[in-house]
This record gives sequence, C-alpha cells and structure tokens, in this order.
Amino acid sequence: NSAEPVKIRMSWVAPVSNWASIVLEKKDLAKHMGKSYTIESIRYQGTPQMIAAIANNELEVSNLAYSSLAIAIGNAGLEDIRVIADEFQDGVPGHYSSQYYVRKDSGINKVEDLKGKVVGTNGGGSAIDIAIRATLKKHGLEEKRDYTMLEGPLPAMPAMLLEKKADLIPAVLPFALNPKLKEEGKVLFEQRETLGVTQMIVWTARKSFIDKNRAAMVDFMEDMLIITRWYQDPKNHAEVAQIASKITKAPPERFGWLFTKADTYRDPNLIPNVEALQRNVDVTQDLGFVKNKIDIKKYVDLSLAQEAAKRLK
Amino acid sequence: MPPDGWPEKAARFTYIVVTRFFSIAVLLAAWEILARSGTFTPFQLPALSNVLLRIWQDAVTGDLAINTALTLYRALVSFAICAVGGVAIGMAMSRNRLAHWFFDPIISVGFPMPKIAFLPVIILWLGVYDVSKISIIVIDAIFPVIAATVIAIQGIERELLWSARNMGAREREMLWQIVLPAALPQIMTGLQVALPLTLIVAVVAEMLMGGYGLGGAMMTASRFANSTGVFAGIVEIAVIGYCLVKAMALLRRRLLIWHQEANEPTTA
Amino acid sequence: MKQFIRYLPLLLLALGWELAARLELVSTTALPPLSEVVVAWIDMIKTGELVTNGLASLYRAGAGLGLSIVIGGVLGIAMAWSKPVNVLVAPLVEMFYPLPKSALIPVTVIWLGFGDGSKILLIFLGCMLPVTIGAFNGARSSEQVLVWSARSMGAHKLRMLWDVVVPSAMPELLNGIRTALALSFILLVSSELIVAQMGFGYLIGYLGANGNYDAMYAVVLTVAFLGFAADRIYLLITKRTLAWRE
Amino acid sequence: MKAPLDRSRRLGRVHATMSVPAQIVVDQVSHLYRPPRGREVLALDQVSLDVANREFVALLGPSGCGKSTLLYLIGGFLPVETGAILVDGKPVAAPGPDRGIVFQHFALFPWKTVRGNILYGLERQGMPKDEREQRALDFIELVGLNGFEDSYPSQLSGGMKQRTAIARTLAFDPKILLMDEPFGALDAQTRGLMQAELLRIWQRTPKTVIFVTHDVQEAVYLADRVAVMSARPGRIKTIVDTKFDKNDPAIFKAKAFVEKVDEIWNLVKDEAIKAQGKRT
Amino acid sequence: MKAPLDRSRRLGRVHATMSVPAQIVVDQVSHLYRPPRGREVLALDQVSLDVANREFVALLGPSGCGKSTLLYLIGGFLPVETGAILVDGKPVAAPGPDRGIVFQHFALFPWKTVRGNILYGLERQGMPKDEREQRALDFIELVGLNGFEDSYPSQLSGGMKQRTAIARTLAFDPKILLMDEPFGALDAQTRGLMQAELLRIWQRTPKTVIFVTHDVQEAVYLADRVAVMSARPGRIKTIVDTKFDKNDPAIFKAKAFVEKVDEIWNLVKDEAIKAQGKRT
Ligand SMILES: Nc1ncnc2c1ncn2[C@@H]1O[C@H](COP(=O)(O)OP(=O)(O)OP(=O)(O)O)[C@@H](O)[C@H]1O
Ligand SMILES: Nc1ncnc2c1ncn2[C@@H]1O[C@H](COP(=O)(O)OP(=O)(O)OP(=O)(O)O)[C@@H](O)[C@H]1O
Ligand SMILES: [Mg+2]
Ligand SMILES: [Mg+2]
Repeated sequence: NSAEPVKIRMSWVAPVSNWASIVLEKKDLAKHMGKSYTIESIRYQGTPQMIAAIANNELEVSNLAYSSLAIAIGNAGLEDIRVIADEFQDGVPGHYSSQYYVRKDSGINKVEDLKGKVVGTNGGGSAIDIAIRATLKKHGLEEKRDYTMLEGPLPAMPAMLLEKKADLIPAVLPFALNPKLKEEGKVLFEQRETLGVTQMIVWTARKSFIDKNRAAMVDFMEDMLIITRWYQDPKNHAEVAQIASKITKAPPERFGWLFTKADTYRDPNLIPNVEALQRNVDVTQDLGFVKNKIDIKKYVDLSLAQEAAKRLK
Repeated sequence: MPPDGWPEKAARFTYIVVTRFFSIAVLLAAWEILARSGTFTPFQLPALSNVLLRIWQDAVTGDLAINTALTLYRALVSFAICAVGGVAIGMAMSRNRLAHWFFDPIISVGFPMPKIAFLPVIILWLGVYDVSKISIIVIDAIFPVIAATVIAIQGIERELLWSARNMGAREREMLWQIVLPAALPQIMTGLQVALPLTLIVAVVAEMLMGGYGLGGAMMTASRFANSTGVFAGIVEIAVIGYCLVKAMALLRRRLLIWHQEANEPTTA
Repeated sequence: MKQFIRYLPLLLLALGWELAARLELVSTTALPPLSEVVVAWIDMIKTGELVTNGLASLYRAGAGLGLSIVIGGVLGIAMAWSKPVNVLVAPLVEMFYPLPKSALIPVTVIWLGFGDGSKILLIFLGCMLPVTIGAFNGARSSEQVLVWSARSMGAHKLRMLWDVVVPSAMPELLNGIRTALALSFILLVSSELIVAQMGFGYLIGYLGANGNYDAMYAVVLTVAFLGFAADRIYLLITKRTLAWRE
Repeated sequence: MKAPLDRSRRLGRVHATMSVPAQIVVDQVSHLYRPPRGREVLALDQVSLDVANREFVALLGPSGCGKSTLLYLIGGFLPVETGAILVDGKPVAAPGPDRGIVFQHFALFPWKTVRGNILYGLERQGMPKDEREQRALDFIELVGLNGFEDSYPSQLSGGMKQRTAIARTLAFDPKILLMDEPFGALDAQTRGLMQAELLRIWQRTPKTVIFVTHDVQEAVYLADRVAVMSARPGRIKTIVDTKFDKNDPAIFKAKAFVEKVDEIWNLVKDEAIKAQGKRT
Repeated sequence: MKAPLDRSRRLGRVHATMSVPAQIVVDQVSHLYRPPRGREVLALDQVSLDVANREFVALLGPSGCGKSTLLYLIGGFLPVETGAILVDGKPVAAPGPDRGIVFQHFALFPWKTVRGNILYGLERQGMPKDEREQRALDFIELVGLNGFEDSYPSQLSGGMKQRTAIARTLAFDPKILLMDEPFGALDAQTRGLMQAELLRIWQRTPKTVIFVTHDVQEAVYLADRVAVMSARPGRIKTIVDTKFDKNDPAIFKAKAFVEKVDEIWNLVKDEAIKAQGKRT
C-alpha cells in the first residue's frame, strides 16, 4: 500500500561466500528490487556487531552462523529472531566439508595426538571454533587443560601452520586451496566426521519486521532465489568467476571451485536444514556457550522462502 | 585562624571528592536510570548495578586480578619502551642530522599508518604472546613521544643551551642536564598522550589476538553477546585508565614544580 | 635530487619490504612483495574504487578530526583556565581518554546507529585526547606577564584567552593536532573495519578477510601515503605558524 | 580584626589633607607570596601610598624589596589580600586599559612583530584601522625602531625590546602609567631621549605615573615625588618632594637638584646596607 | 678574496706593538643575522679589538649596536663567519669554561634553584662535592641572596635573578669574563657593592674582562679601556684609556675622572644622535 519501498539491510563478512556481498552484482535479474524493497549490503567485522545491530534495528536480514544464532537467542535475548533462509551447509554428501590440517612432519596422526599442542582458531564461539572444540572434546581433549587455542585471521591460518605457530588449523575455502598447504600439510579430519551436516550459516530477520513487511519480504525472497540460482547455474560459471574476481581482486582462474561440487552446499530453494541446525545449536549449548537448551523450531519461519519458491514454479 | 582540626580537614576532603566526582556520579546515575527505565533491553544497555555485581564476581574469582595485571603489565612495559625509546629517538633526531634524515620521513609515514593491517605479519613473526602484543603497542604509541620530543627541543631558548655549554657541559651532559629538563614540559605532554594510548592498544591487541587480559575478556564477552561482561570491561578499563592518567598528571606536577603551570593562573 | 635524498629512507624501507618478502623471511601469503602490492594498487586506481572509497573515508576522518580539534582545543583551554569547567569536565575526559574507543561501540550504536555518525564520533573521541592534553598543558604554561599584558591593554577574559593563551599553547597544541591527524587515519580504518559499506577500512577489512593481501596492502599504503601527505602539509603550516620561535 | 576601622579612618584623612582626592590610594597593603613549593615571602608589609591625579611618582628601593609587586597589585594582576587599593575611588579588581604597564621584563608577545605588539592595545581599544596603523608607526618612530617594524622580539636586542614595550604602552594612552624600570636596558643617550619624550607626553596628555627606577638622578629629574622603599619586607620608608623645572637644561647641575639626589641616595643607601646587614 | 692577507698583516701588527700578546683578538669581524623570516641585519661591520691578558675593557654603545652580538661571537656561541676571533692565539670554535658569560637576560635554568644554578658550573668543572657546596654558599652570600638558595628563578625579583646569574658565572672562576650589562637591573647601592666585589675578584684572581654597560661612570670606573661602538652596523669607534686608581674612594669627584666621563659621554651621544638621525 505504501509507495516507499522497504529498506532491507543485509550483512556479510566474507566476500563471495556470503550472498549479500554479491547479490547486488546481478540486481538486473531482480523483479521487485527498487519497487517494493531496496537492498543495502553492509559488511560487518563479525557476529558480535551484527547482534548489536539487530537489537538496535540497524540490520534487517543478517547472516548468522549457527553458533551466533544460538548466542543471539540464548544470550542477547533476541526472542523474535527468525531463521528465514539457508546460506550454506557444510558436509553435505558430495560437497565440501571444512578440513583441519596438521603438518606432514608433525607426527600428529590422530586427534588424540593434539594433547599439549597449539590449535589455531578464528575466534572463540565461531562456527569453526565450535567444530574444533566439539571434535577435540569427542576425543577427550579440553581446551586449556589439554591444548592451547591460538587466535588468528582465517587467511593467515595456512601460514601459521607452515611457520609452526600452530599445530592444527582450520582450512576453509578458498584458503584450503593453498598449494603449499596441500604439499606440506595433511588433513587430520573433516568437519563432517564429527558434526555430520552442519547448517553453517542462515539468514535471519526479526518477526516484527517480517510481520510488518511480509509482502515485500516475499518479493525479496523471490528475487534472491532468482539471483542465487543464477549464480549456481553451471552455465554461468565463467561470468560468476569474473564477478568474484572483480570483488576480491583475485584472478578469475582461482574461482574454479565456486558454486560447484567442490564448494559447500547451498540449497537451491534457500531452505535450511533445520534438523542439522538443531543439532549444531545443541553442540553449541553442550560446550557451554549458551546456558539453556534452545528449541530451534520455534525460531524458524520458512514461509517466506516457500511462498517465493511457489511463485517461481 | 584556628589551626586546622580534623573536622575541617574532613569537610574539605569531602568537598573535594564531591566536586571532583560530581559529574561522574551524574553520568553513572543516568546510566542506571536509563537502563532500568525499560527503554533498552539488558543486552543493549545492562544496568550499572548488574555490571558492578559482575565486576565483584570477577574480583572474587580472581579473574579480575589476573586480567588486570596482564593488561597493565603489557601496557606499562610498552609505555616504558615508548618513553625511553621515543625520547631517545626524538633527541637523536634533534641533535643529529643523520638520525633526523633517517627517521623524519619514516615517522611521517609510520605515524598515520593503520598498523592493525600488519597484524598477520606480526603474528607470524612474533607469535600471539606478549612479545607481539607489546610490539604492536609500542609501534602505535611511540610516535607521539617522538613528535613531542622533537618539537620540545626545537623550542628551547638558545641562551639556556649556550649557558650550559659555557659552563663546560659536554654534548652528552647537555642532553641530560639541559635539553631534557628544558624540553620536559612538552615531553611530558607526549607521555601523557602515550600512556592512555598504550592501554588502549593493549586492550585492542588483546581483543584481536585473544588470550587473557581485559581485552580478551571483553572480546569473549562480546562474542557471547554478554553485554554485562562487555560493560564490566569498559568500567574496569575506565577506572584503571583514570588512575593511570591521574598518576601521570601527579608525576607531571612533581617534575614541573618550577614551571609556570605549577601556579594557578591568576587574572583568569 | 635534494628531495630524493630526503626521502631515501622510505626507499630503503620499501627495499627492505621487497627483500623480506622475496627471501621468504615471512610467508608471502601474509606479506606479499611490495612490487605486487604496487601492481594491485595500479589496478585499483584504474577501476576507480580507491577514489570512491577514499572520498567516503576522508569525509569521515575530516569531520571527526575537525570536531576533535575544535572541541578538544576549546575544552583543553577551558579546563586550564576555568576551575568550574575543570571540576566538571576533567573527570569525564580523564575517564574516557584511556577507553579503547571501539569498546564504546555498543553505547554509541544505541544513539547513533552504525552509520557515519558513530564512525565520526569514534574518530572524534579518539583524536580528542592528544588535542585536549596539548591544549590543556600548553594553556597552563602560558607566561603570566603576557596574560597580564593583554589584560592591561583592555583585552577581556575571553579575548585574552584567544590572544595570549592560544598562541602560547600553540606549540603544544599543534603537536597534539599532529598526533590527532595521525590517529584520525588509524581510527578511520579501525572504525570502518567494524561495519561499513564503503571506505578504506571496508576495503582493508574484506580484502583481508579474503586473504587478498596484495590488494589490502595497496589500500593500507594509500592510507599511509595520504597520512604522509597530510603530515607533510601540516608540518609546513606548523613551521609558518611557529616562525616567531627563531 | 581592626583593619576596616583603621582603613576608613585613614581614607578620611587622605581626603581631608589633600585638595584633590588621590587617584590611586594604596592603603596598608601587604603581600605574601606562597609558591607551590619553597618558602613563603612577605614581599610587601603594610604599604600605604597616595598618588594624586596627574602626579608623577618615582619608586626607589633595593633589589627585591617589592617594587614590582606593588605595581602588579595596583595593576590588578595580583589579588589584594590584605589592605585595599583604590583607583579613582573604586577598589582594584582586575586589570584594565586605564592603567597601562611597562613590565620589567618587557612581556612582549613573542608571536607578534614589533608593529603587531604595538597595534595590539590599539585594536583592543577599538581604534579604526587606518588610525591605529598610523599611531603604531608614530610610536615606532618615537622609540627609534624604524626598519624593525616587522621583526619578532626574538630578533631584537635587549634595548630594542624594551623600547617596543614602552611604545606599546604609551601608544594606547592610558590614564595611569605604571612603569617598571622602563629605561633600564637603554644606553645613556637613548635613555635621555626617552625621558624627554615621556615628559613631553606626560605634559601634553596629563597622566598619573608611577615609575620604578634604580637611577636616583632620573627619579629626581622626572618625578614630582620620590617614594623610597625599605628592604624586604617592603615598606614605604620616606616620600620626598622633588618638584623641579623639567625644562631647564642645566637642572642637573643645579645645587638644589644635586642636594636632593644626594639626600635620596643616602636614604636608599641606608636601606641597601640594612638589607646587606640583615644577611650577615 | 683579500681578507686572509689582510688578517695576517693585522695580526703581525698586534704582536709588534704590544708587549704582551693580546689574549683576545677580534679581527675584522662582521656579523649578519639572517632570520628565517624578516629582514637581514648587519649587526657588526668589520670590528677589530684586542684585549690583553688581565685587561678590563668596557664596551659602550647605543642600543642595538651589536654589543651582545660581539660577546656571543667571542663566547663561541655564534659562528664567526667573516673575520677571525682568537683567544689565547687559537681561533674560537666553541663555547668553553675558559670564557664565562653573564647574559643580558640571565639565562638561568628555570628548573634549578638558585643554588642549583650556581652549582651547575662547578659540577661541570668536576669540583668535589663539599667544596662546591661551600663555594656556592659563598657566592650566594656575596650577591646577598641568603635565604633564597632554594628559590626557583620564577620566584625571584628581576635584580635577584641578575645577581644569581652573576654569582653563577663568577663561581666557576673563568679566565675570561664576558659580562652583558650585568648590573643593569640593580639598584644604585647594590650595584656599587657588586662593582666593588667584581673589582676585588678581578684583582685577587686576575681575569680578562669584557664588560658591556650603559653607565658611562661605571665603565670609566671599572675599566682599563673603554671601547665606544658606533650605531648599527656596529663598529668600534674609539678606544679610550681609563686607568684610574680604583681604590680611591673620592675618585668619582676627581677632575680627571669627570673629564673622562664627559669625553666618553659625548662620544656615545654623537653615536646615539647619529642613530636617531638615521631614522628621520
Ligand atoms: N612569584 C613569586 N613567588 C615567590 N616569591 C616571589 C615571587 N615574585 C617575587 N617574589 C619575592 O618577592 C620579593 C619582591 O619581589 P619584587 O619583584 O616585587 O621585587 P622588586 O622590588 O621589583 O625587585 P627588583 O628591583 O630586583 O626588580 C622578592 O624577595 C622575591 O623573592
Ligand atoms: N636573533 C637575531 N635575529 C636577527 N637579528 C638580530 C638577532 N639578534 C640581534 N639582532 C639584531 O642585531 C643588532 C644587534 O643586536 P645586539 O643584541 O647585539 O645589540 P646590543 O648592542 O646588545 O643592544 P642592547 O644594548 O639594546 O642590548 C640589532 O639591531 C638586532 O636587531
Ligand atoms: Mg622588579
Ligand atoms: Mg645587548
């Protein structure tokens, strides 16, 4: 009814792998953009700032890791937050799962060998951090007691391993593709071995916002579906690599893996794996990052994505 | 005038405390009222009383002491390095053309450089432990000291230098006995800027690299959306910082007792 | 030629960088050779994104710095010369001085959101410290007879502050401003790192998150170069302003 | 607390015995310096002095006896803590352009040129631009600093600084002139010229002058009365009348003049000896 | 380039005509101030002056004629750019404790007390602690500053600062004394006492003294020779012999003395008038 389009601010952290960083590159495909809604994509340094922004109504659609979602609900008390879409999932069969590397010459052959070692992480409480802790815990290792955690930026992880600052590092895409890492390091375990499928990142919005702008949000989801599907369409691969290259300033050849089987799984209908999400949130709670158990179903609202998908049939 | 009895002294002391902390008290009261008014969720703005309670809990468990000690240690060690190194480089630059040639452009480039960007390099070179943290703090906080020293030395009255030379002071002695005290007021200003900077950068470095320390604790709290913990960190740093700043001002007053500024300005 | 010799140390530094990277003293993933950084820089200039992002950043830095100079200077001088101001304001200033400004984000966001406002505020708060301390200490040390002189020639109190206290405080004040100038570039980047849609810090942030260090250092060097240019211009101005000091 | 009673009595007396009411009344003023560290110094002890309108009073006394301090108090720079100082019947509260002062150490603004220093007071009086530029030039000429208009104080010799300070204060034409050894750094000849100029200005646009000097001859020559101060703590010891015809070129050789100089010289000498004696 | 030739010729002459070789030789020295901004000033123009060992020379001249500049050059503070200055036969290269200087503006260290200022030079000479403490006390006593040993310069009156500066320089007993209007801020009596002390020291531990003053009487009384400088650019105009018996208390009234004073007075006057004339 209102002539003003609804402003939707979307968050992203890592370029290319977060949808919000690239959807605007194909805004010509969108049907409703600029009419019923507009998008601003904003880069955040990390989830803590996103949670603050959501609380202050500074951010309409945020891409939260499962751990951050648990923290937002359990600790920040954002009760009206709703999971509305999938961003990517780790460990889906046939797709990439994050790998955890040690040096070939380190003598570490199983997880138990990490006792007394230094383990690299990108920051306590992140999705990757929790995967590491959960895996090590499964093998009877506790942080501080049995190993030391060392924080560093993800891109620097391979170098940290190779320069012997850390004994185990997480290798996520695209840093896992580092040739020297492949040469001098070896995979100790894959994330799916312990966590199975991980619903790594989901899109969320506040219920109050969804209720108020339902129509616009369905339009938004519809356009997002069109765009994300375009990106995942193998025949667009060359152009996708060009876009990625333009954004990251890396040569397009480096993006051969992007949105292929070698990449993590992204749902074509933007529907998250709620069952996996519940498991992941439970692990987060197990490790003590949030106090109480969270029933994640209460916080999922897939109606927007489903309605949008229906329109595209 | 009757001699000062304790009631007068106590009254005076109370008066000073009340006036000195009046504005802070108002600020804190506003905080508590605002937080309790329901305008904000506890995540956005936790109540002061809860924050204090949290600090108290940390104090009881000993976390507060460990974190404070670590952060202070890093900040103060870096400060000592900045003070000694900054003044030395500044003096060398003012008295030695080679040193000036070398450092002058480097300072102009290095001073405004966003040094955070070099974090990965520093981590790879120096690790994430104290050495790398202290190095980051030093490269961030040393510049104000150098700049202040250079400009202070430029402003020294030439007759003072002449006087000392005349009485037989050698170059080395001049530096210690004349250049340093004559430049001290402005050098102190540089140090007064550098000290809080070391604390700030110490906390920021801890936030970026994790581990123990007030910054690490704050970062952890922030990752877990624990606002009370974040604000507890803010309060702790504010208190520590306030003490450091005050101590520095006291030191300045002691050292510069001879200086014009020791007198209250008259005819204001 | 003279200029060349003058800036030779920078060249040496650049050489050191190139060598350190080429000799693999540090992993080239973390520190690419300078030459590659320069190539990336030229690319980014060609696409024009350094300019568009730069303008957004400079606006924020300029606004924050300008505010900090005006407000910080006035505050410092007022604290030196007025007891009530000192008693009321000094404790607040002393408390906020040593706070990492990025820690204040949760508070500033409540009032100002994550837009330009909070970034400018952050830069302003961070830059204010050196200006205020410089102004305060400089103003306190202005010679009494000069103050008296001005007063006896009919300058009222405010006028005297402007005519005597400000120029006497100038050397320290200017040095404080120099520090603030440098800090403004640093704070700019760190504030834009946190949340941004544009700006140098935004570029550095996502290029770094992507591990694209040659492009990231190209941005860092751009910031450093702008800071360097600002510092040089600033030093020239200082030299003229303080010409009376022999 | 008998000061208030005392004071009113004294003020009454002043008005009764003098035909014109005194323009400057210094009444039982004491001044104690309390440095932040170090010993307290009683610089002035119950000093009383009345100066009539348009009178020229010279202040003589041994080094450190409080002459400068007295001028600072009259100028309103230091607070009067004990006693009272009235100017034109009103207690002194703050400095003002009615009382111009030449400081012992010049107090030139180092960031202003000679011209800028002299212009400053004129600007503060709100004099129109053309007029004040002209006036500044006139006074630069008067003190013989042509050619140095654009020099900064750090580029001047001692005497030149002093002349700038004199020009600066004379230029804005205050009703009362407080001069603290204004000719101390000048050579005999320039000093003579300056004295003559000062007298000329004083006669043309009458002013009340308090003039600190160490030169007894100068004091006797310039002043209507000479106040001799005693050694620390400073008190006014004697006040001597010294009205001579300033326009008589042979005045310095006149017997009456020489005798006055001798008389005052002896007074000062006693004080200096006392000051010296006190130490040993 | 004929300067070097000229100089050697002149130096030869000096040695030939004087029985003792001059201790200080100022040979055709010019000095041009080139401030970073503002006009250049030729402060000294081909000044030559020889001062024998243990001689007491007074320097007189109009304000701004370059007296201080000349002392700075001899002291080694400013570089000698044209001409040459030899002390004990060696060209002056740097300041040194053989040449003590009392600056016109005192140049006390503001962060040191009176005692600290005086002790400084003694420490630099490596005098043992007890001895230098005693010596500092003696000189504080000499200049009459007992009781102010622990005052900072900012807590002293003008005259007291000047006396501190005098004590500081006299205390470390330099062979050559360069004094720039050292008694300018002192009252007549204290000045007399200081003059007597200076003479006493000079006679007891012989020194070469160059003494700038504006007081012609003082110059004639103290000095063996009086050099009169001309107005800017400074040149040595005349050198007058003024050897009198300093111990004769009636000397000031002696006819020969008064005549000398008059003679020099007139010389200075001409210069001052010239300086004045130049302006108009
Ligand atoms: N700021 C100060 N703090 C402490 N004591 C001071 C201060 N100023 C002056 N005095 C003391 O007060 C006394 C009088 O000083 P004042 O400057 O008035 O003397 P004066 O008569 O002008 O001497 P002079 O002829 O040497 O200039 C001196 O003994 C001095 O030590
Ligand atoms: N630092 C300087 N820069 C430029 N010019 C200067 C400087 N110092 C002195 N002068 C100029 O050199 C000339 C001589 O100065 P000098 O101080 O030697 O005079 P002086 O004979 O000591 O005078 P006075 O008796 O007034 O002290 C003056 O005209 C002065 O303007
Ligand atoms: Mg005085
Ligand atoms: Mg001089």
